[in-house]
Amino acid sequence: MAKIVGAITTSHVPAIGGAIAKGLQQDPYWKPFFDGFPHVREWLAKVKPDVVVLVYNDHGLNFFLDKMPTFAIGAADAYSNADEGWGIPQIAPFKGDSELSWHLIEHLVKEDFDLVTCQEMTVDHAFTLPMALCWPDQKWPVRVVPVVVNTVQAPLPSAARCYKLGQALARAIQAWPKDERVVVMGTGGLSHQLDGERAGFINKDFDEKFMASMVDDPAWATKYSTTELVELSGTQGVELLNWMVARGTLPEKVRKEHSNYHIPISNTATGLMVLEPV
Amino acid sequence: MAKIVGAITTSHVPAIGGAIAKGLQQDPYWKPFFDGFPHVREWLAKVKPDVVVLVYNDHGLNFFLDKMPTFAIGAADAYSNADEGWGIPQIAPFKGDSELSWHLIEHLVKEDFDLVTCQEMTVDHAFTLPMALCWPDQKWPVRVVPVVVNTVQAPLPSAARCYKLGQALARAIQAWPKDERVVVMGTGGLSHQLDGERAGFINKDFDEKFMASMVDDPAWATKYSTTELVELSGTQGVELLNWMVARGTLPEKVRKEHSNYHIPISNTATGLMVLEPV
Amino acid sequence: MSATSARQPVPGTTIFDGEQARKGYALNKMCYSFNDAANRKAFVADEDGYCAKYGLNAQQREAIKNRNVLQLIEAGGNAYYLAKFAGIFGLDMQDIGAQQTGLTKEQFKAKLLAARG
Amino acid sequence: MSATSARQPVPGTTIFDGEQARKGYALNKMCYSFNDAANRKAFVADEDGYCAKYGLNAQQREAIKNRNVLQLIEAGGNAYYLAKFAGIFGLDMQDIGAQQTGLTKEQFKAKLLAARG
Ligand SMILES: [Fe+3]
Ligand SMILES: [Fe+3]
Repeated sequence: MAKIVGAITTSHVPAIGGAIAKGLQQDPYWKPFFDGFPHVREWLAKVKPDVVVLVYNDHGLNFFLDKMPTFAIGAADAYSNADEGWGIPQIAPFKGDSELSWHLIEHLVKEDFDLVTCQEMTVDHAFTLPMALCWPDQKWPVRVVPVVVNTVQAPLPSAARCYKLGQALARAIQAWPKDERVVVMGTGGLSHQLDGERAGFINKDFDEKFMASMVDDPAWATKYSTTELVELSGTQGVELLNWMVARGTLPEKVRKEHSNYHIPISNTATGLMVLEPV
Repeated sequence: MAKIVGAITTSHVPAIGGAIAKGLQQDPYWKPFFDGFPHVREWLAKVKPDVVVLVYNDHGLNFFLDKMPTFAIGAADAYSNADEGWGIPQIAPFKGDSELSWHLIEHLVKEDFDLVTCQEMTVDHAFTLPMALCWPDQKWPVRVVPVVVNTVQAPLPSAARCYKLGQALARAIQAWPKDERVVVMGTGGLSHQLDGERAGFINKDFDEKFMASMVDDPAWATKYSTTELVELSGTQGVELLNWMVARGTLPEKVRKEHSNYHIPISNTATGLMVLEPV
Repeated sequence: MSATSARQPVPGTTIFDGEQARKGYALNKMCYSFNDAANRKAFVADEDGYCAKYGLNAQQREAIKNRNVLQLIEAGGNAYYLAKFAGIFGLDMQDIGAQQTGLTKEQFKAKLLAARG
Repeated sequence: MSATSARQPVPGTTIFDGEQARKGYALNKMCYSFNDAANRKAFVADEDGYCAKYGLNAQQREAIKNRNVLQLIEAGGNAYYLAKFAGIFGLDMQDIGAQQTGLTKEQFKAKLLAARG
């Protein structure tokens, strides 16, 4: 049976892509952010995942408002990045695992998650950059299953619903009959707001509480409504919903293997965590 | 507050569109089917709906397998029919009610239905033909909200999930602050199978039991899995899921205002019911 | 019971599930394109070229060539998309039903009528 | 409390909900088209024609003309789609942040740094 060996949660700011392309990892502005990742790569080298289930939000590449899913899941054998409009350099394509995707879909629909299934899809920076941070050579040693959460257009799924999706995803992964090692990633956040007079809003206090809750009190954020999460973390800070899904795939008790927090990259407070089931 | 004045459930076979275009309503082949509808129109003239919420399945017009929703809902102010590939005559466009759509979306997402929202969408014969049967002049006296259920690609939502969607839809409609009268339609079925060596399968006994359950025992079909429903009603007979959603919007106790059943139109056993809340 | 029959327990019936959807994606995508009259015309004008453009595999290409619905289903085709292919040839659902059941159209119609009991 | 403030209770913040989505559909659809380099070029070549093609209303047209992010949000624009519009002019998120907050870019960067506490 498959085993979830841990979860990685990280920010996914588009500007990271530019910094990677320009080789700015040791530039003083970028160093505090990129320095969070060597430890993640050591951990990955140790836990040797076969598959990454990556939970993120699409920023208007694969989905538009004519067909805007609450939850979508990839069911393809390959996924490509594409032009998102600002010409950030494209990332190498990914190998999917459509058999595993359909296993997850069967399980999740049976548990009353009303998924959109995508036999063909492009993946945006929220998918590609976390992968490139984990494997800078972009020679992916894993197959991937993308899971997309609507953080773009209210009503968003509640934090509680996202946490439950993670729990169901864990049951589905654990029921996969192949003896494979799975890492779940959740990308986005932490506090940031791109739009409005409140642009530039960052809330270090909330981010610290949220990151602490990821270790000790995983359902903590479920007490907040979407509006409250926007107030606390900013209009794009709600991308932390992707972290909630990833956290839901782990048991109540976890060990924090690693974390990093830095203000700011672009307009964003960046967070990074590696959690292992105990 | 808005009020659900009743539900109409009916088959939606594409060939009906051809018969309407050719004026075959009194042709001996078609008469037993079309004769079911004058009573429906009298009922509609009496209950005078302002809005129709129409639950159906898309047959590959607006959705493809690259983005295949379990449940989708229209959020546009207009919906058009379009070429579905066999050149059946197109039906006049419909006036939507995006404000009501968003009210329903807010309510349903809060109740953990993971909807796809569609600010632009085409509606296929499963939407247009039932409307044309109810209002043959195609001068629609109602606004519409389309609700799409996946009956095309397994895993389908369970009959139980569909019934619950109907119940949540009822709560959402009843919370709409405008003093409007709503009819819910569910289209598709009854037993038929288009594909495979079993093509032409029809199960009158099951259809009769199912239609009886719509009156007296609305959750009856929820005891069957999708596979069992395929076995009992055919690969396309599972379109009865749309009937389950419509039935879920009515209270446990209903009065059967009208029904009709006829074998066959094209390859399909056609059913028609008008139900009123008691 | 084999894995296939556990998954597909209804005789004479292929439920269009993930395994079928994976197998048939290119074929169904081509059939979906037939919503557009210009695409139907392009297919008729150059069937080989059109099938190649959608990347049909040999089994799918053969089934399309044969206009054989059972083969198309075997190759991953979904009934709702295949109907758009059948539409190009003016076939109705009873033609398709007859073809799949090895009956004449009249026999197939009689079979449907017999369901009245 | 007005209906609007009940719906939008966070100061300086417009949550992109159904009401915004309805208002901004044409604008967001145009911005979504800017994923494609050819469309970005077409916009630059003929801004009026491109906006007309997407059916922008007067308020949206004016906001696009002014490259004014607050006006674009007021007109129903969504941050993620508007970012693609901003990309045409090589604006980054800090340029956009500065514009919306009435700060210079340096001041805006300082504001972000101050969040370190
Ligand atoms: Fe983001
Ligand atoms: Fe149908």
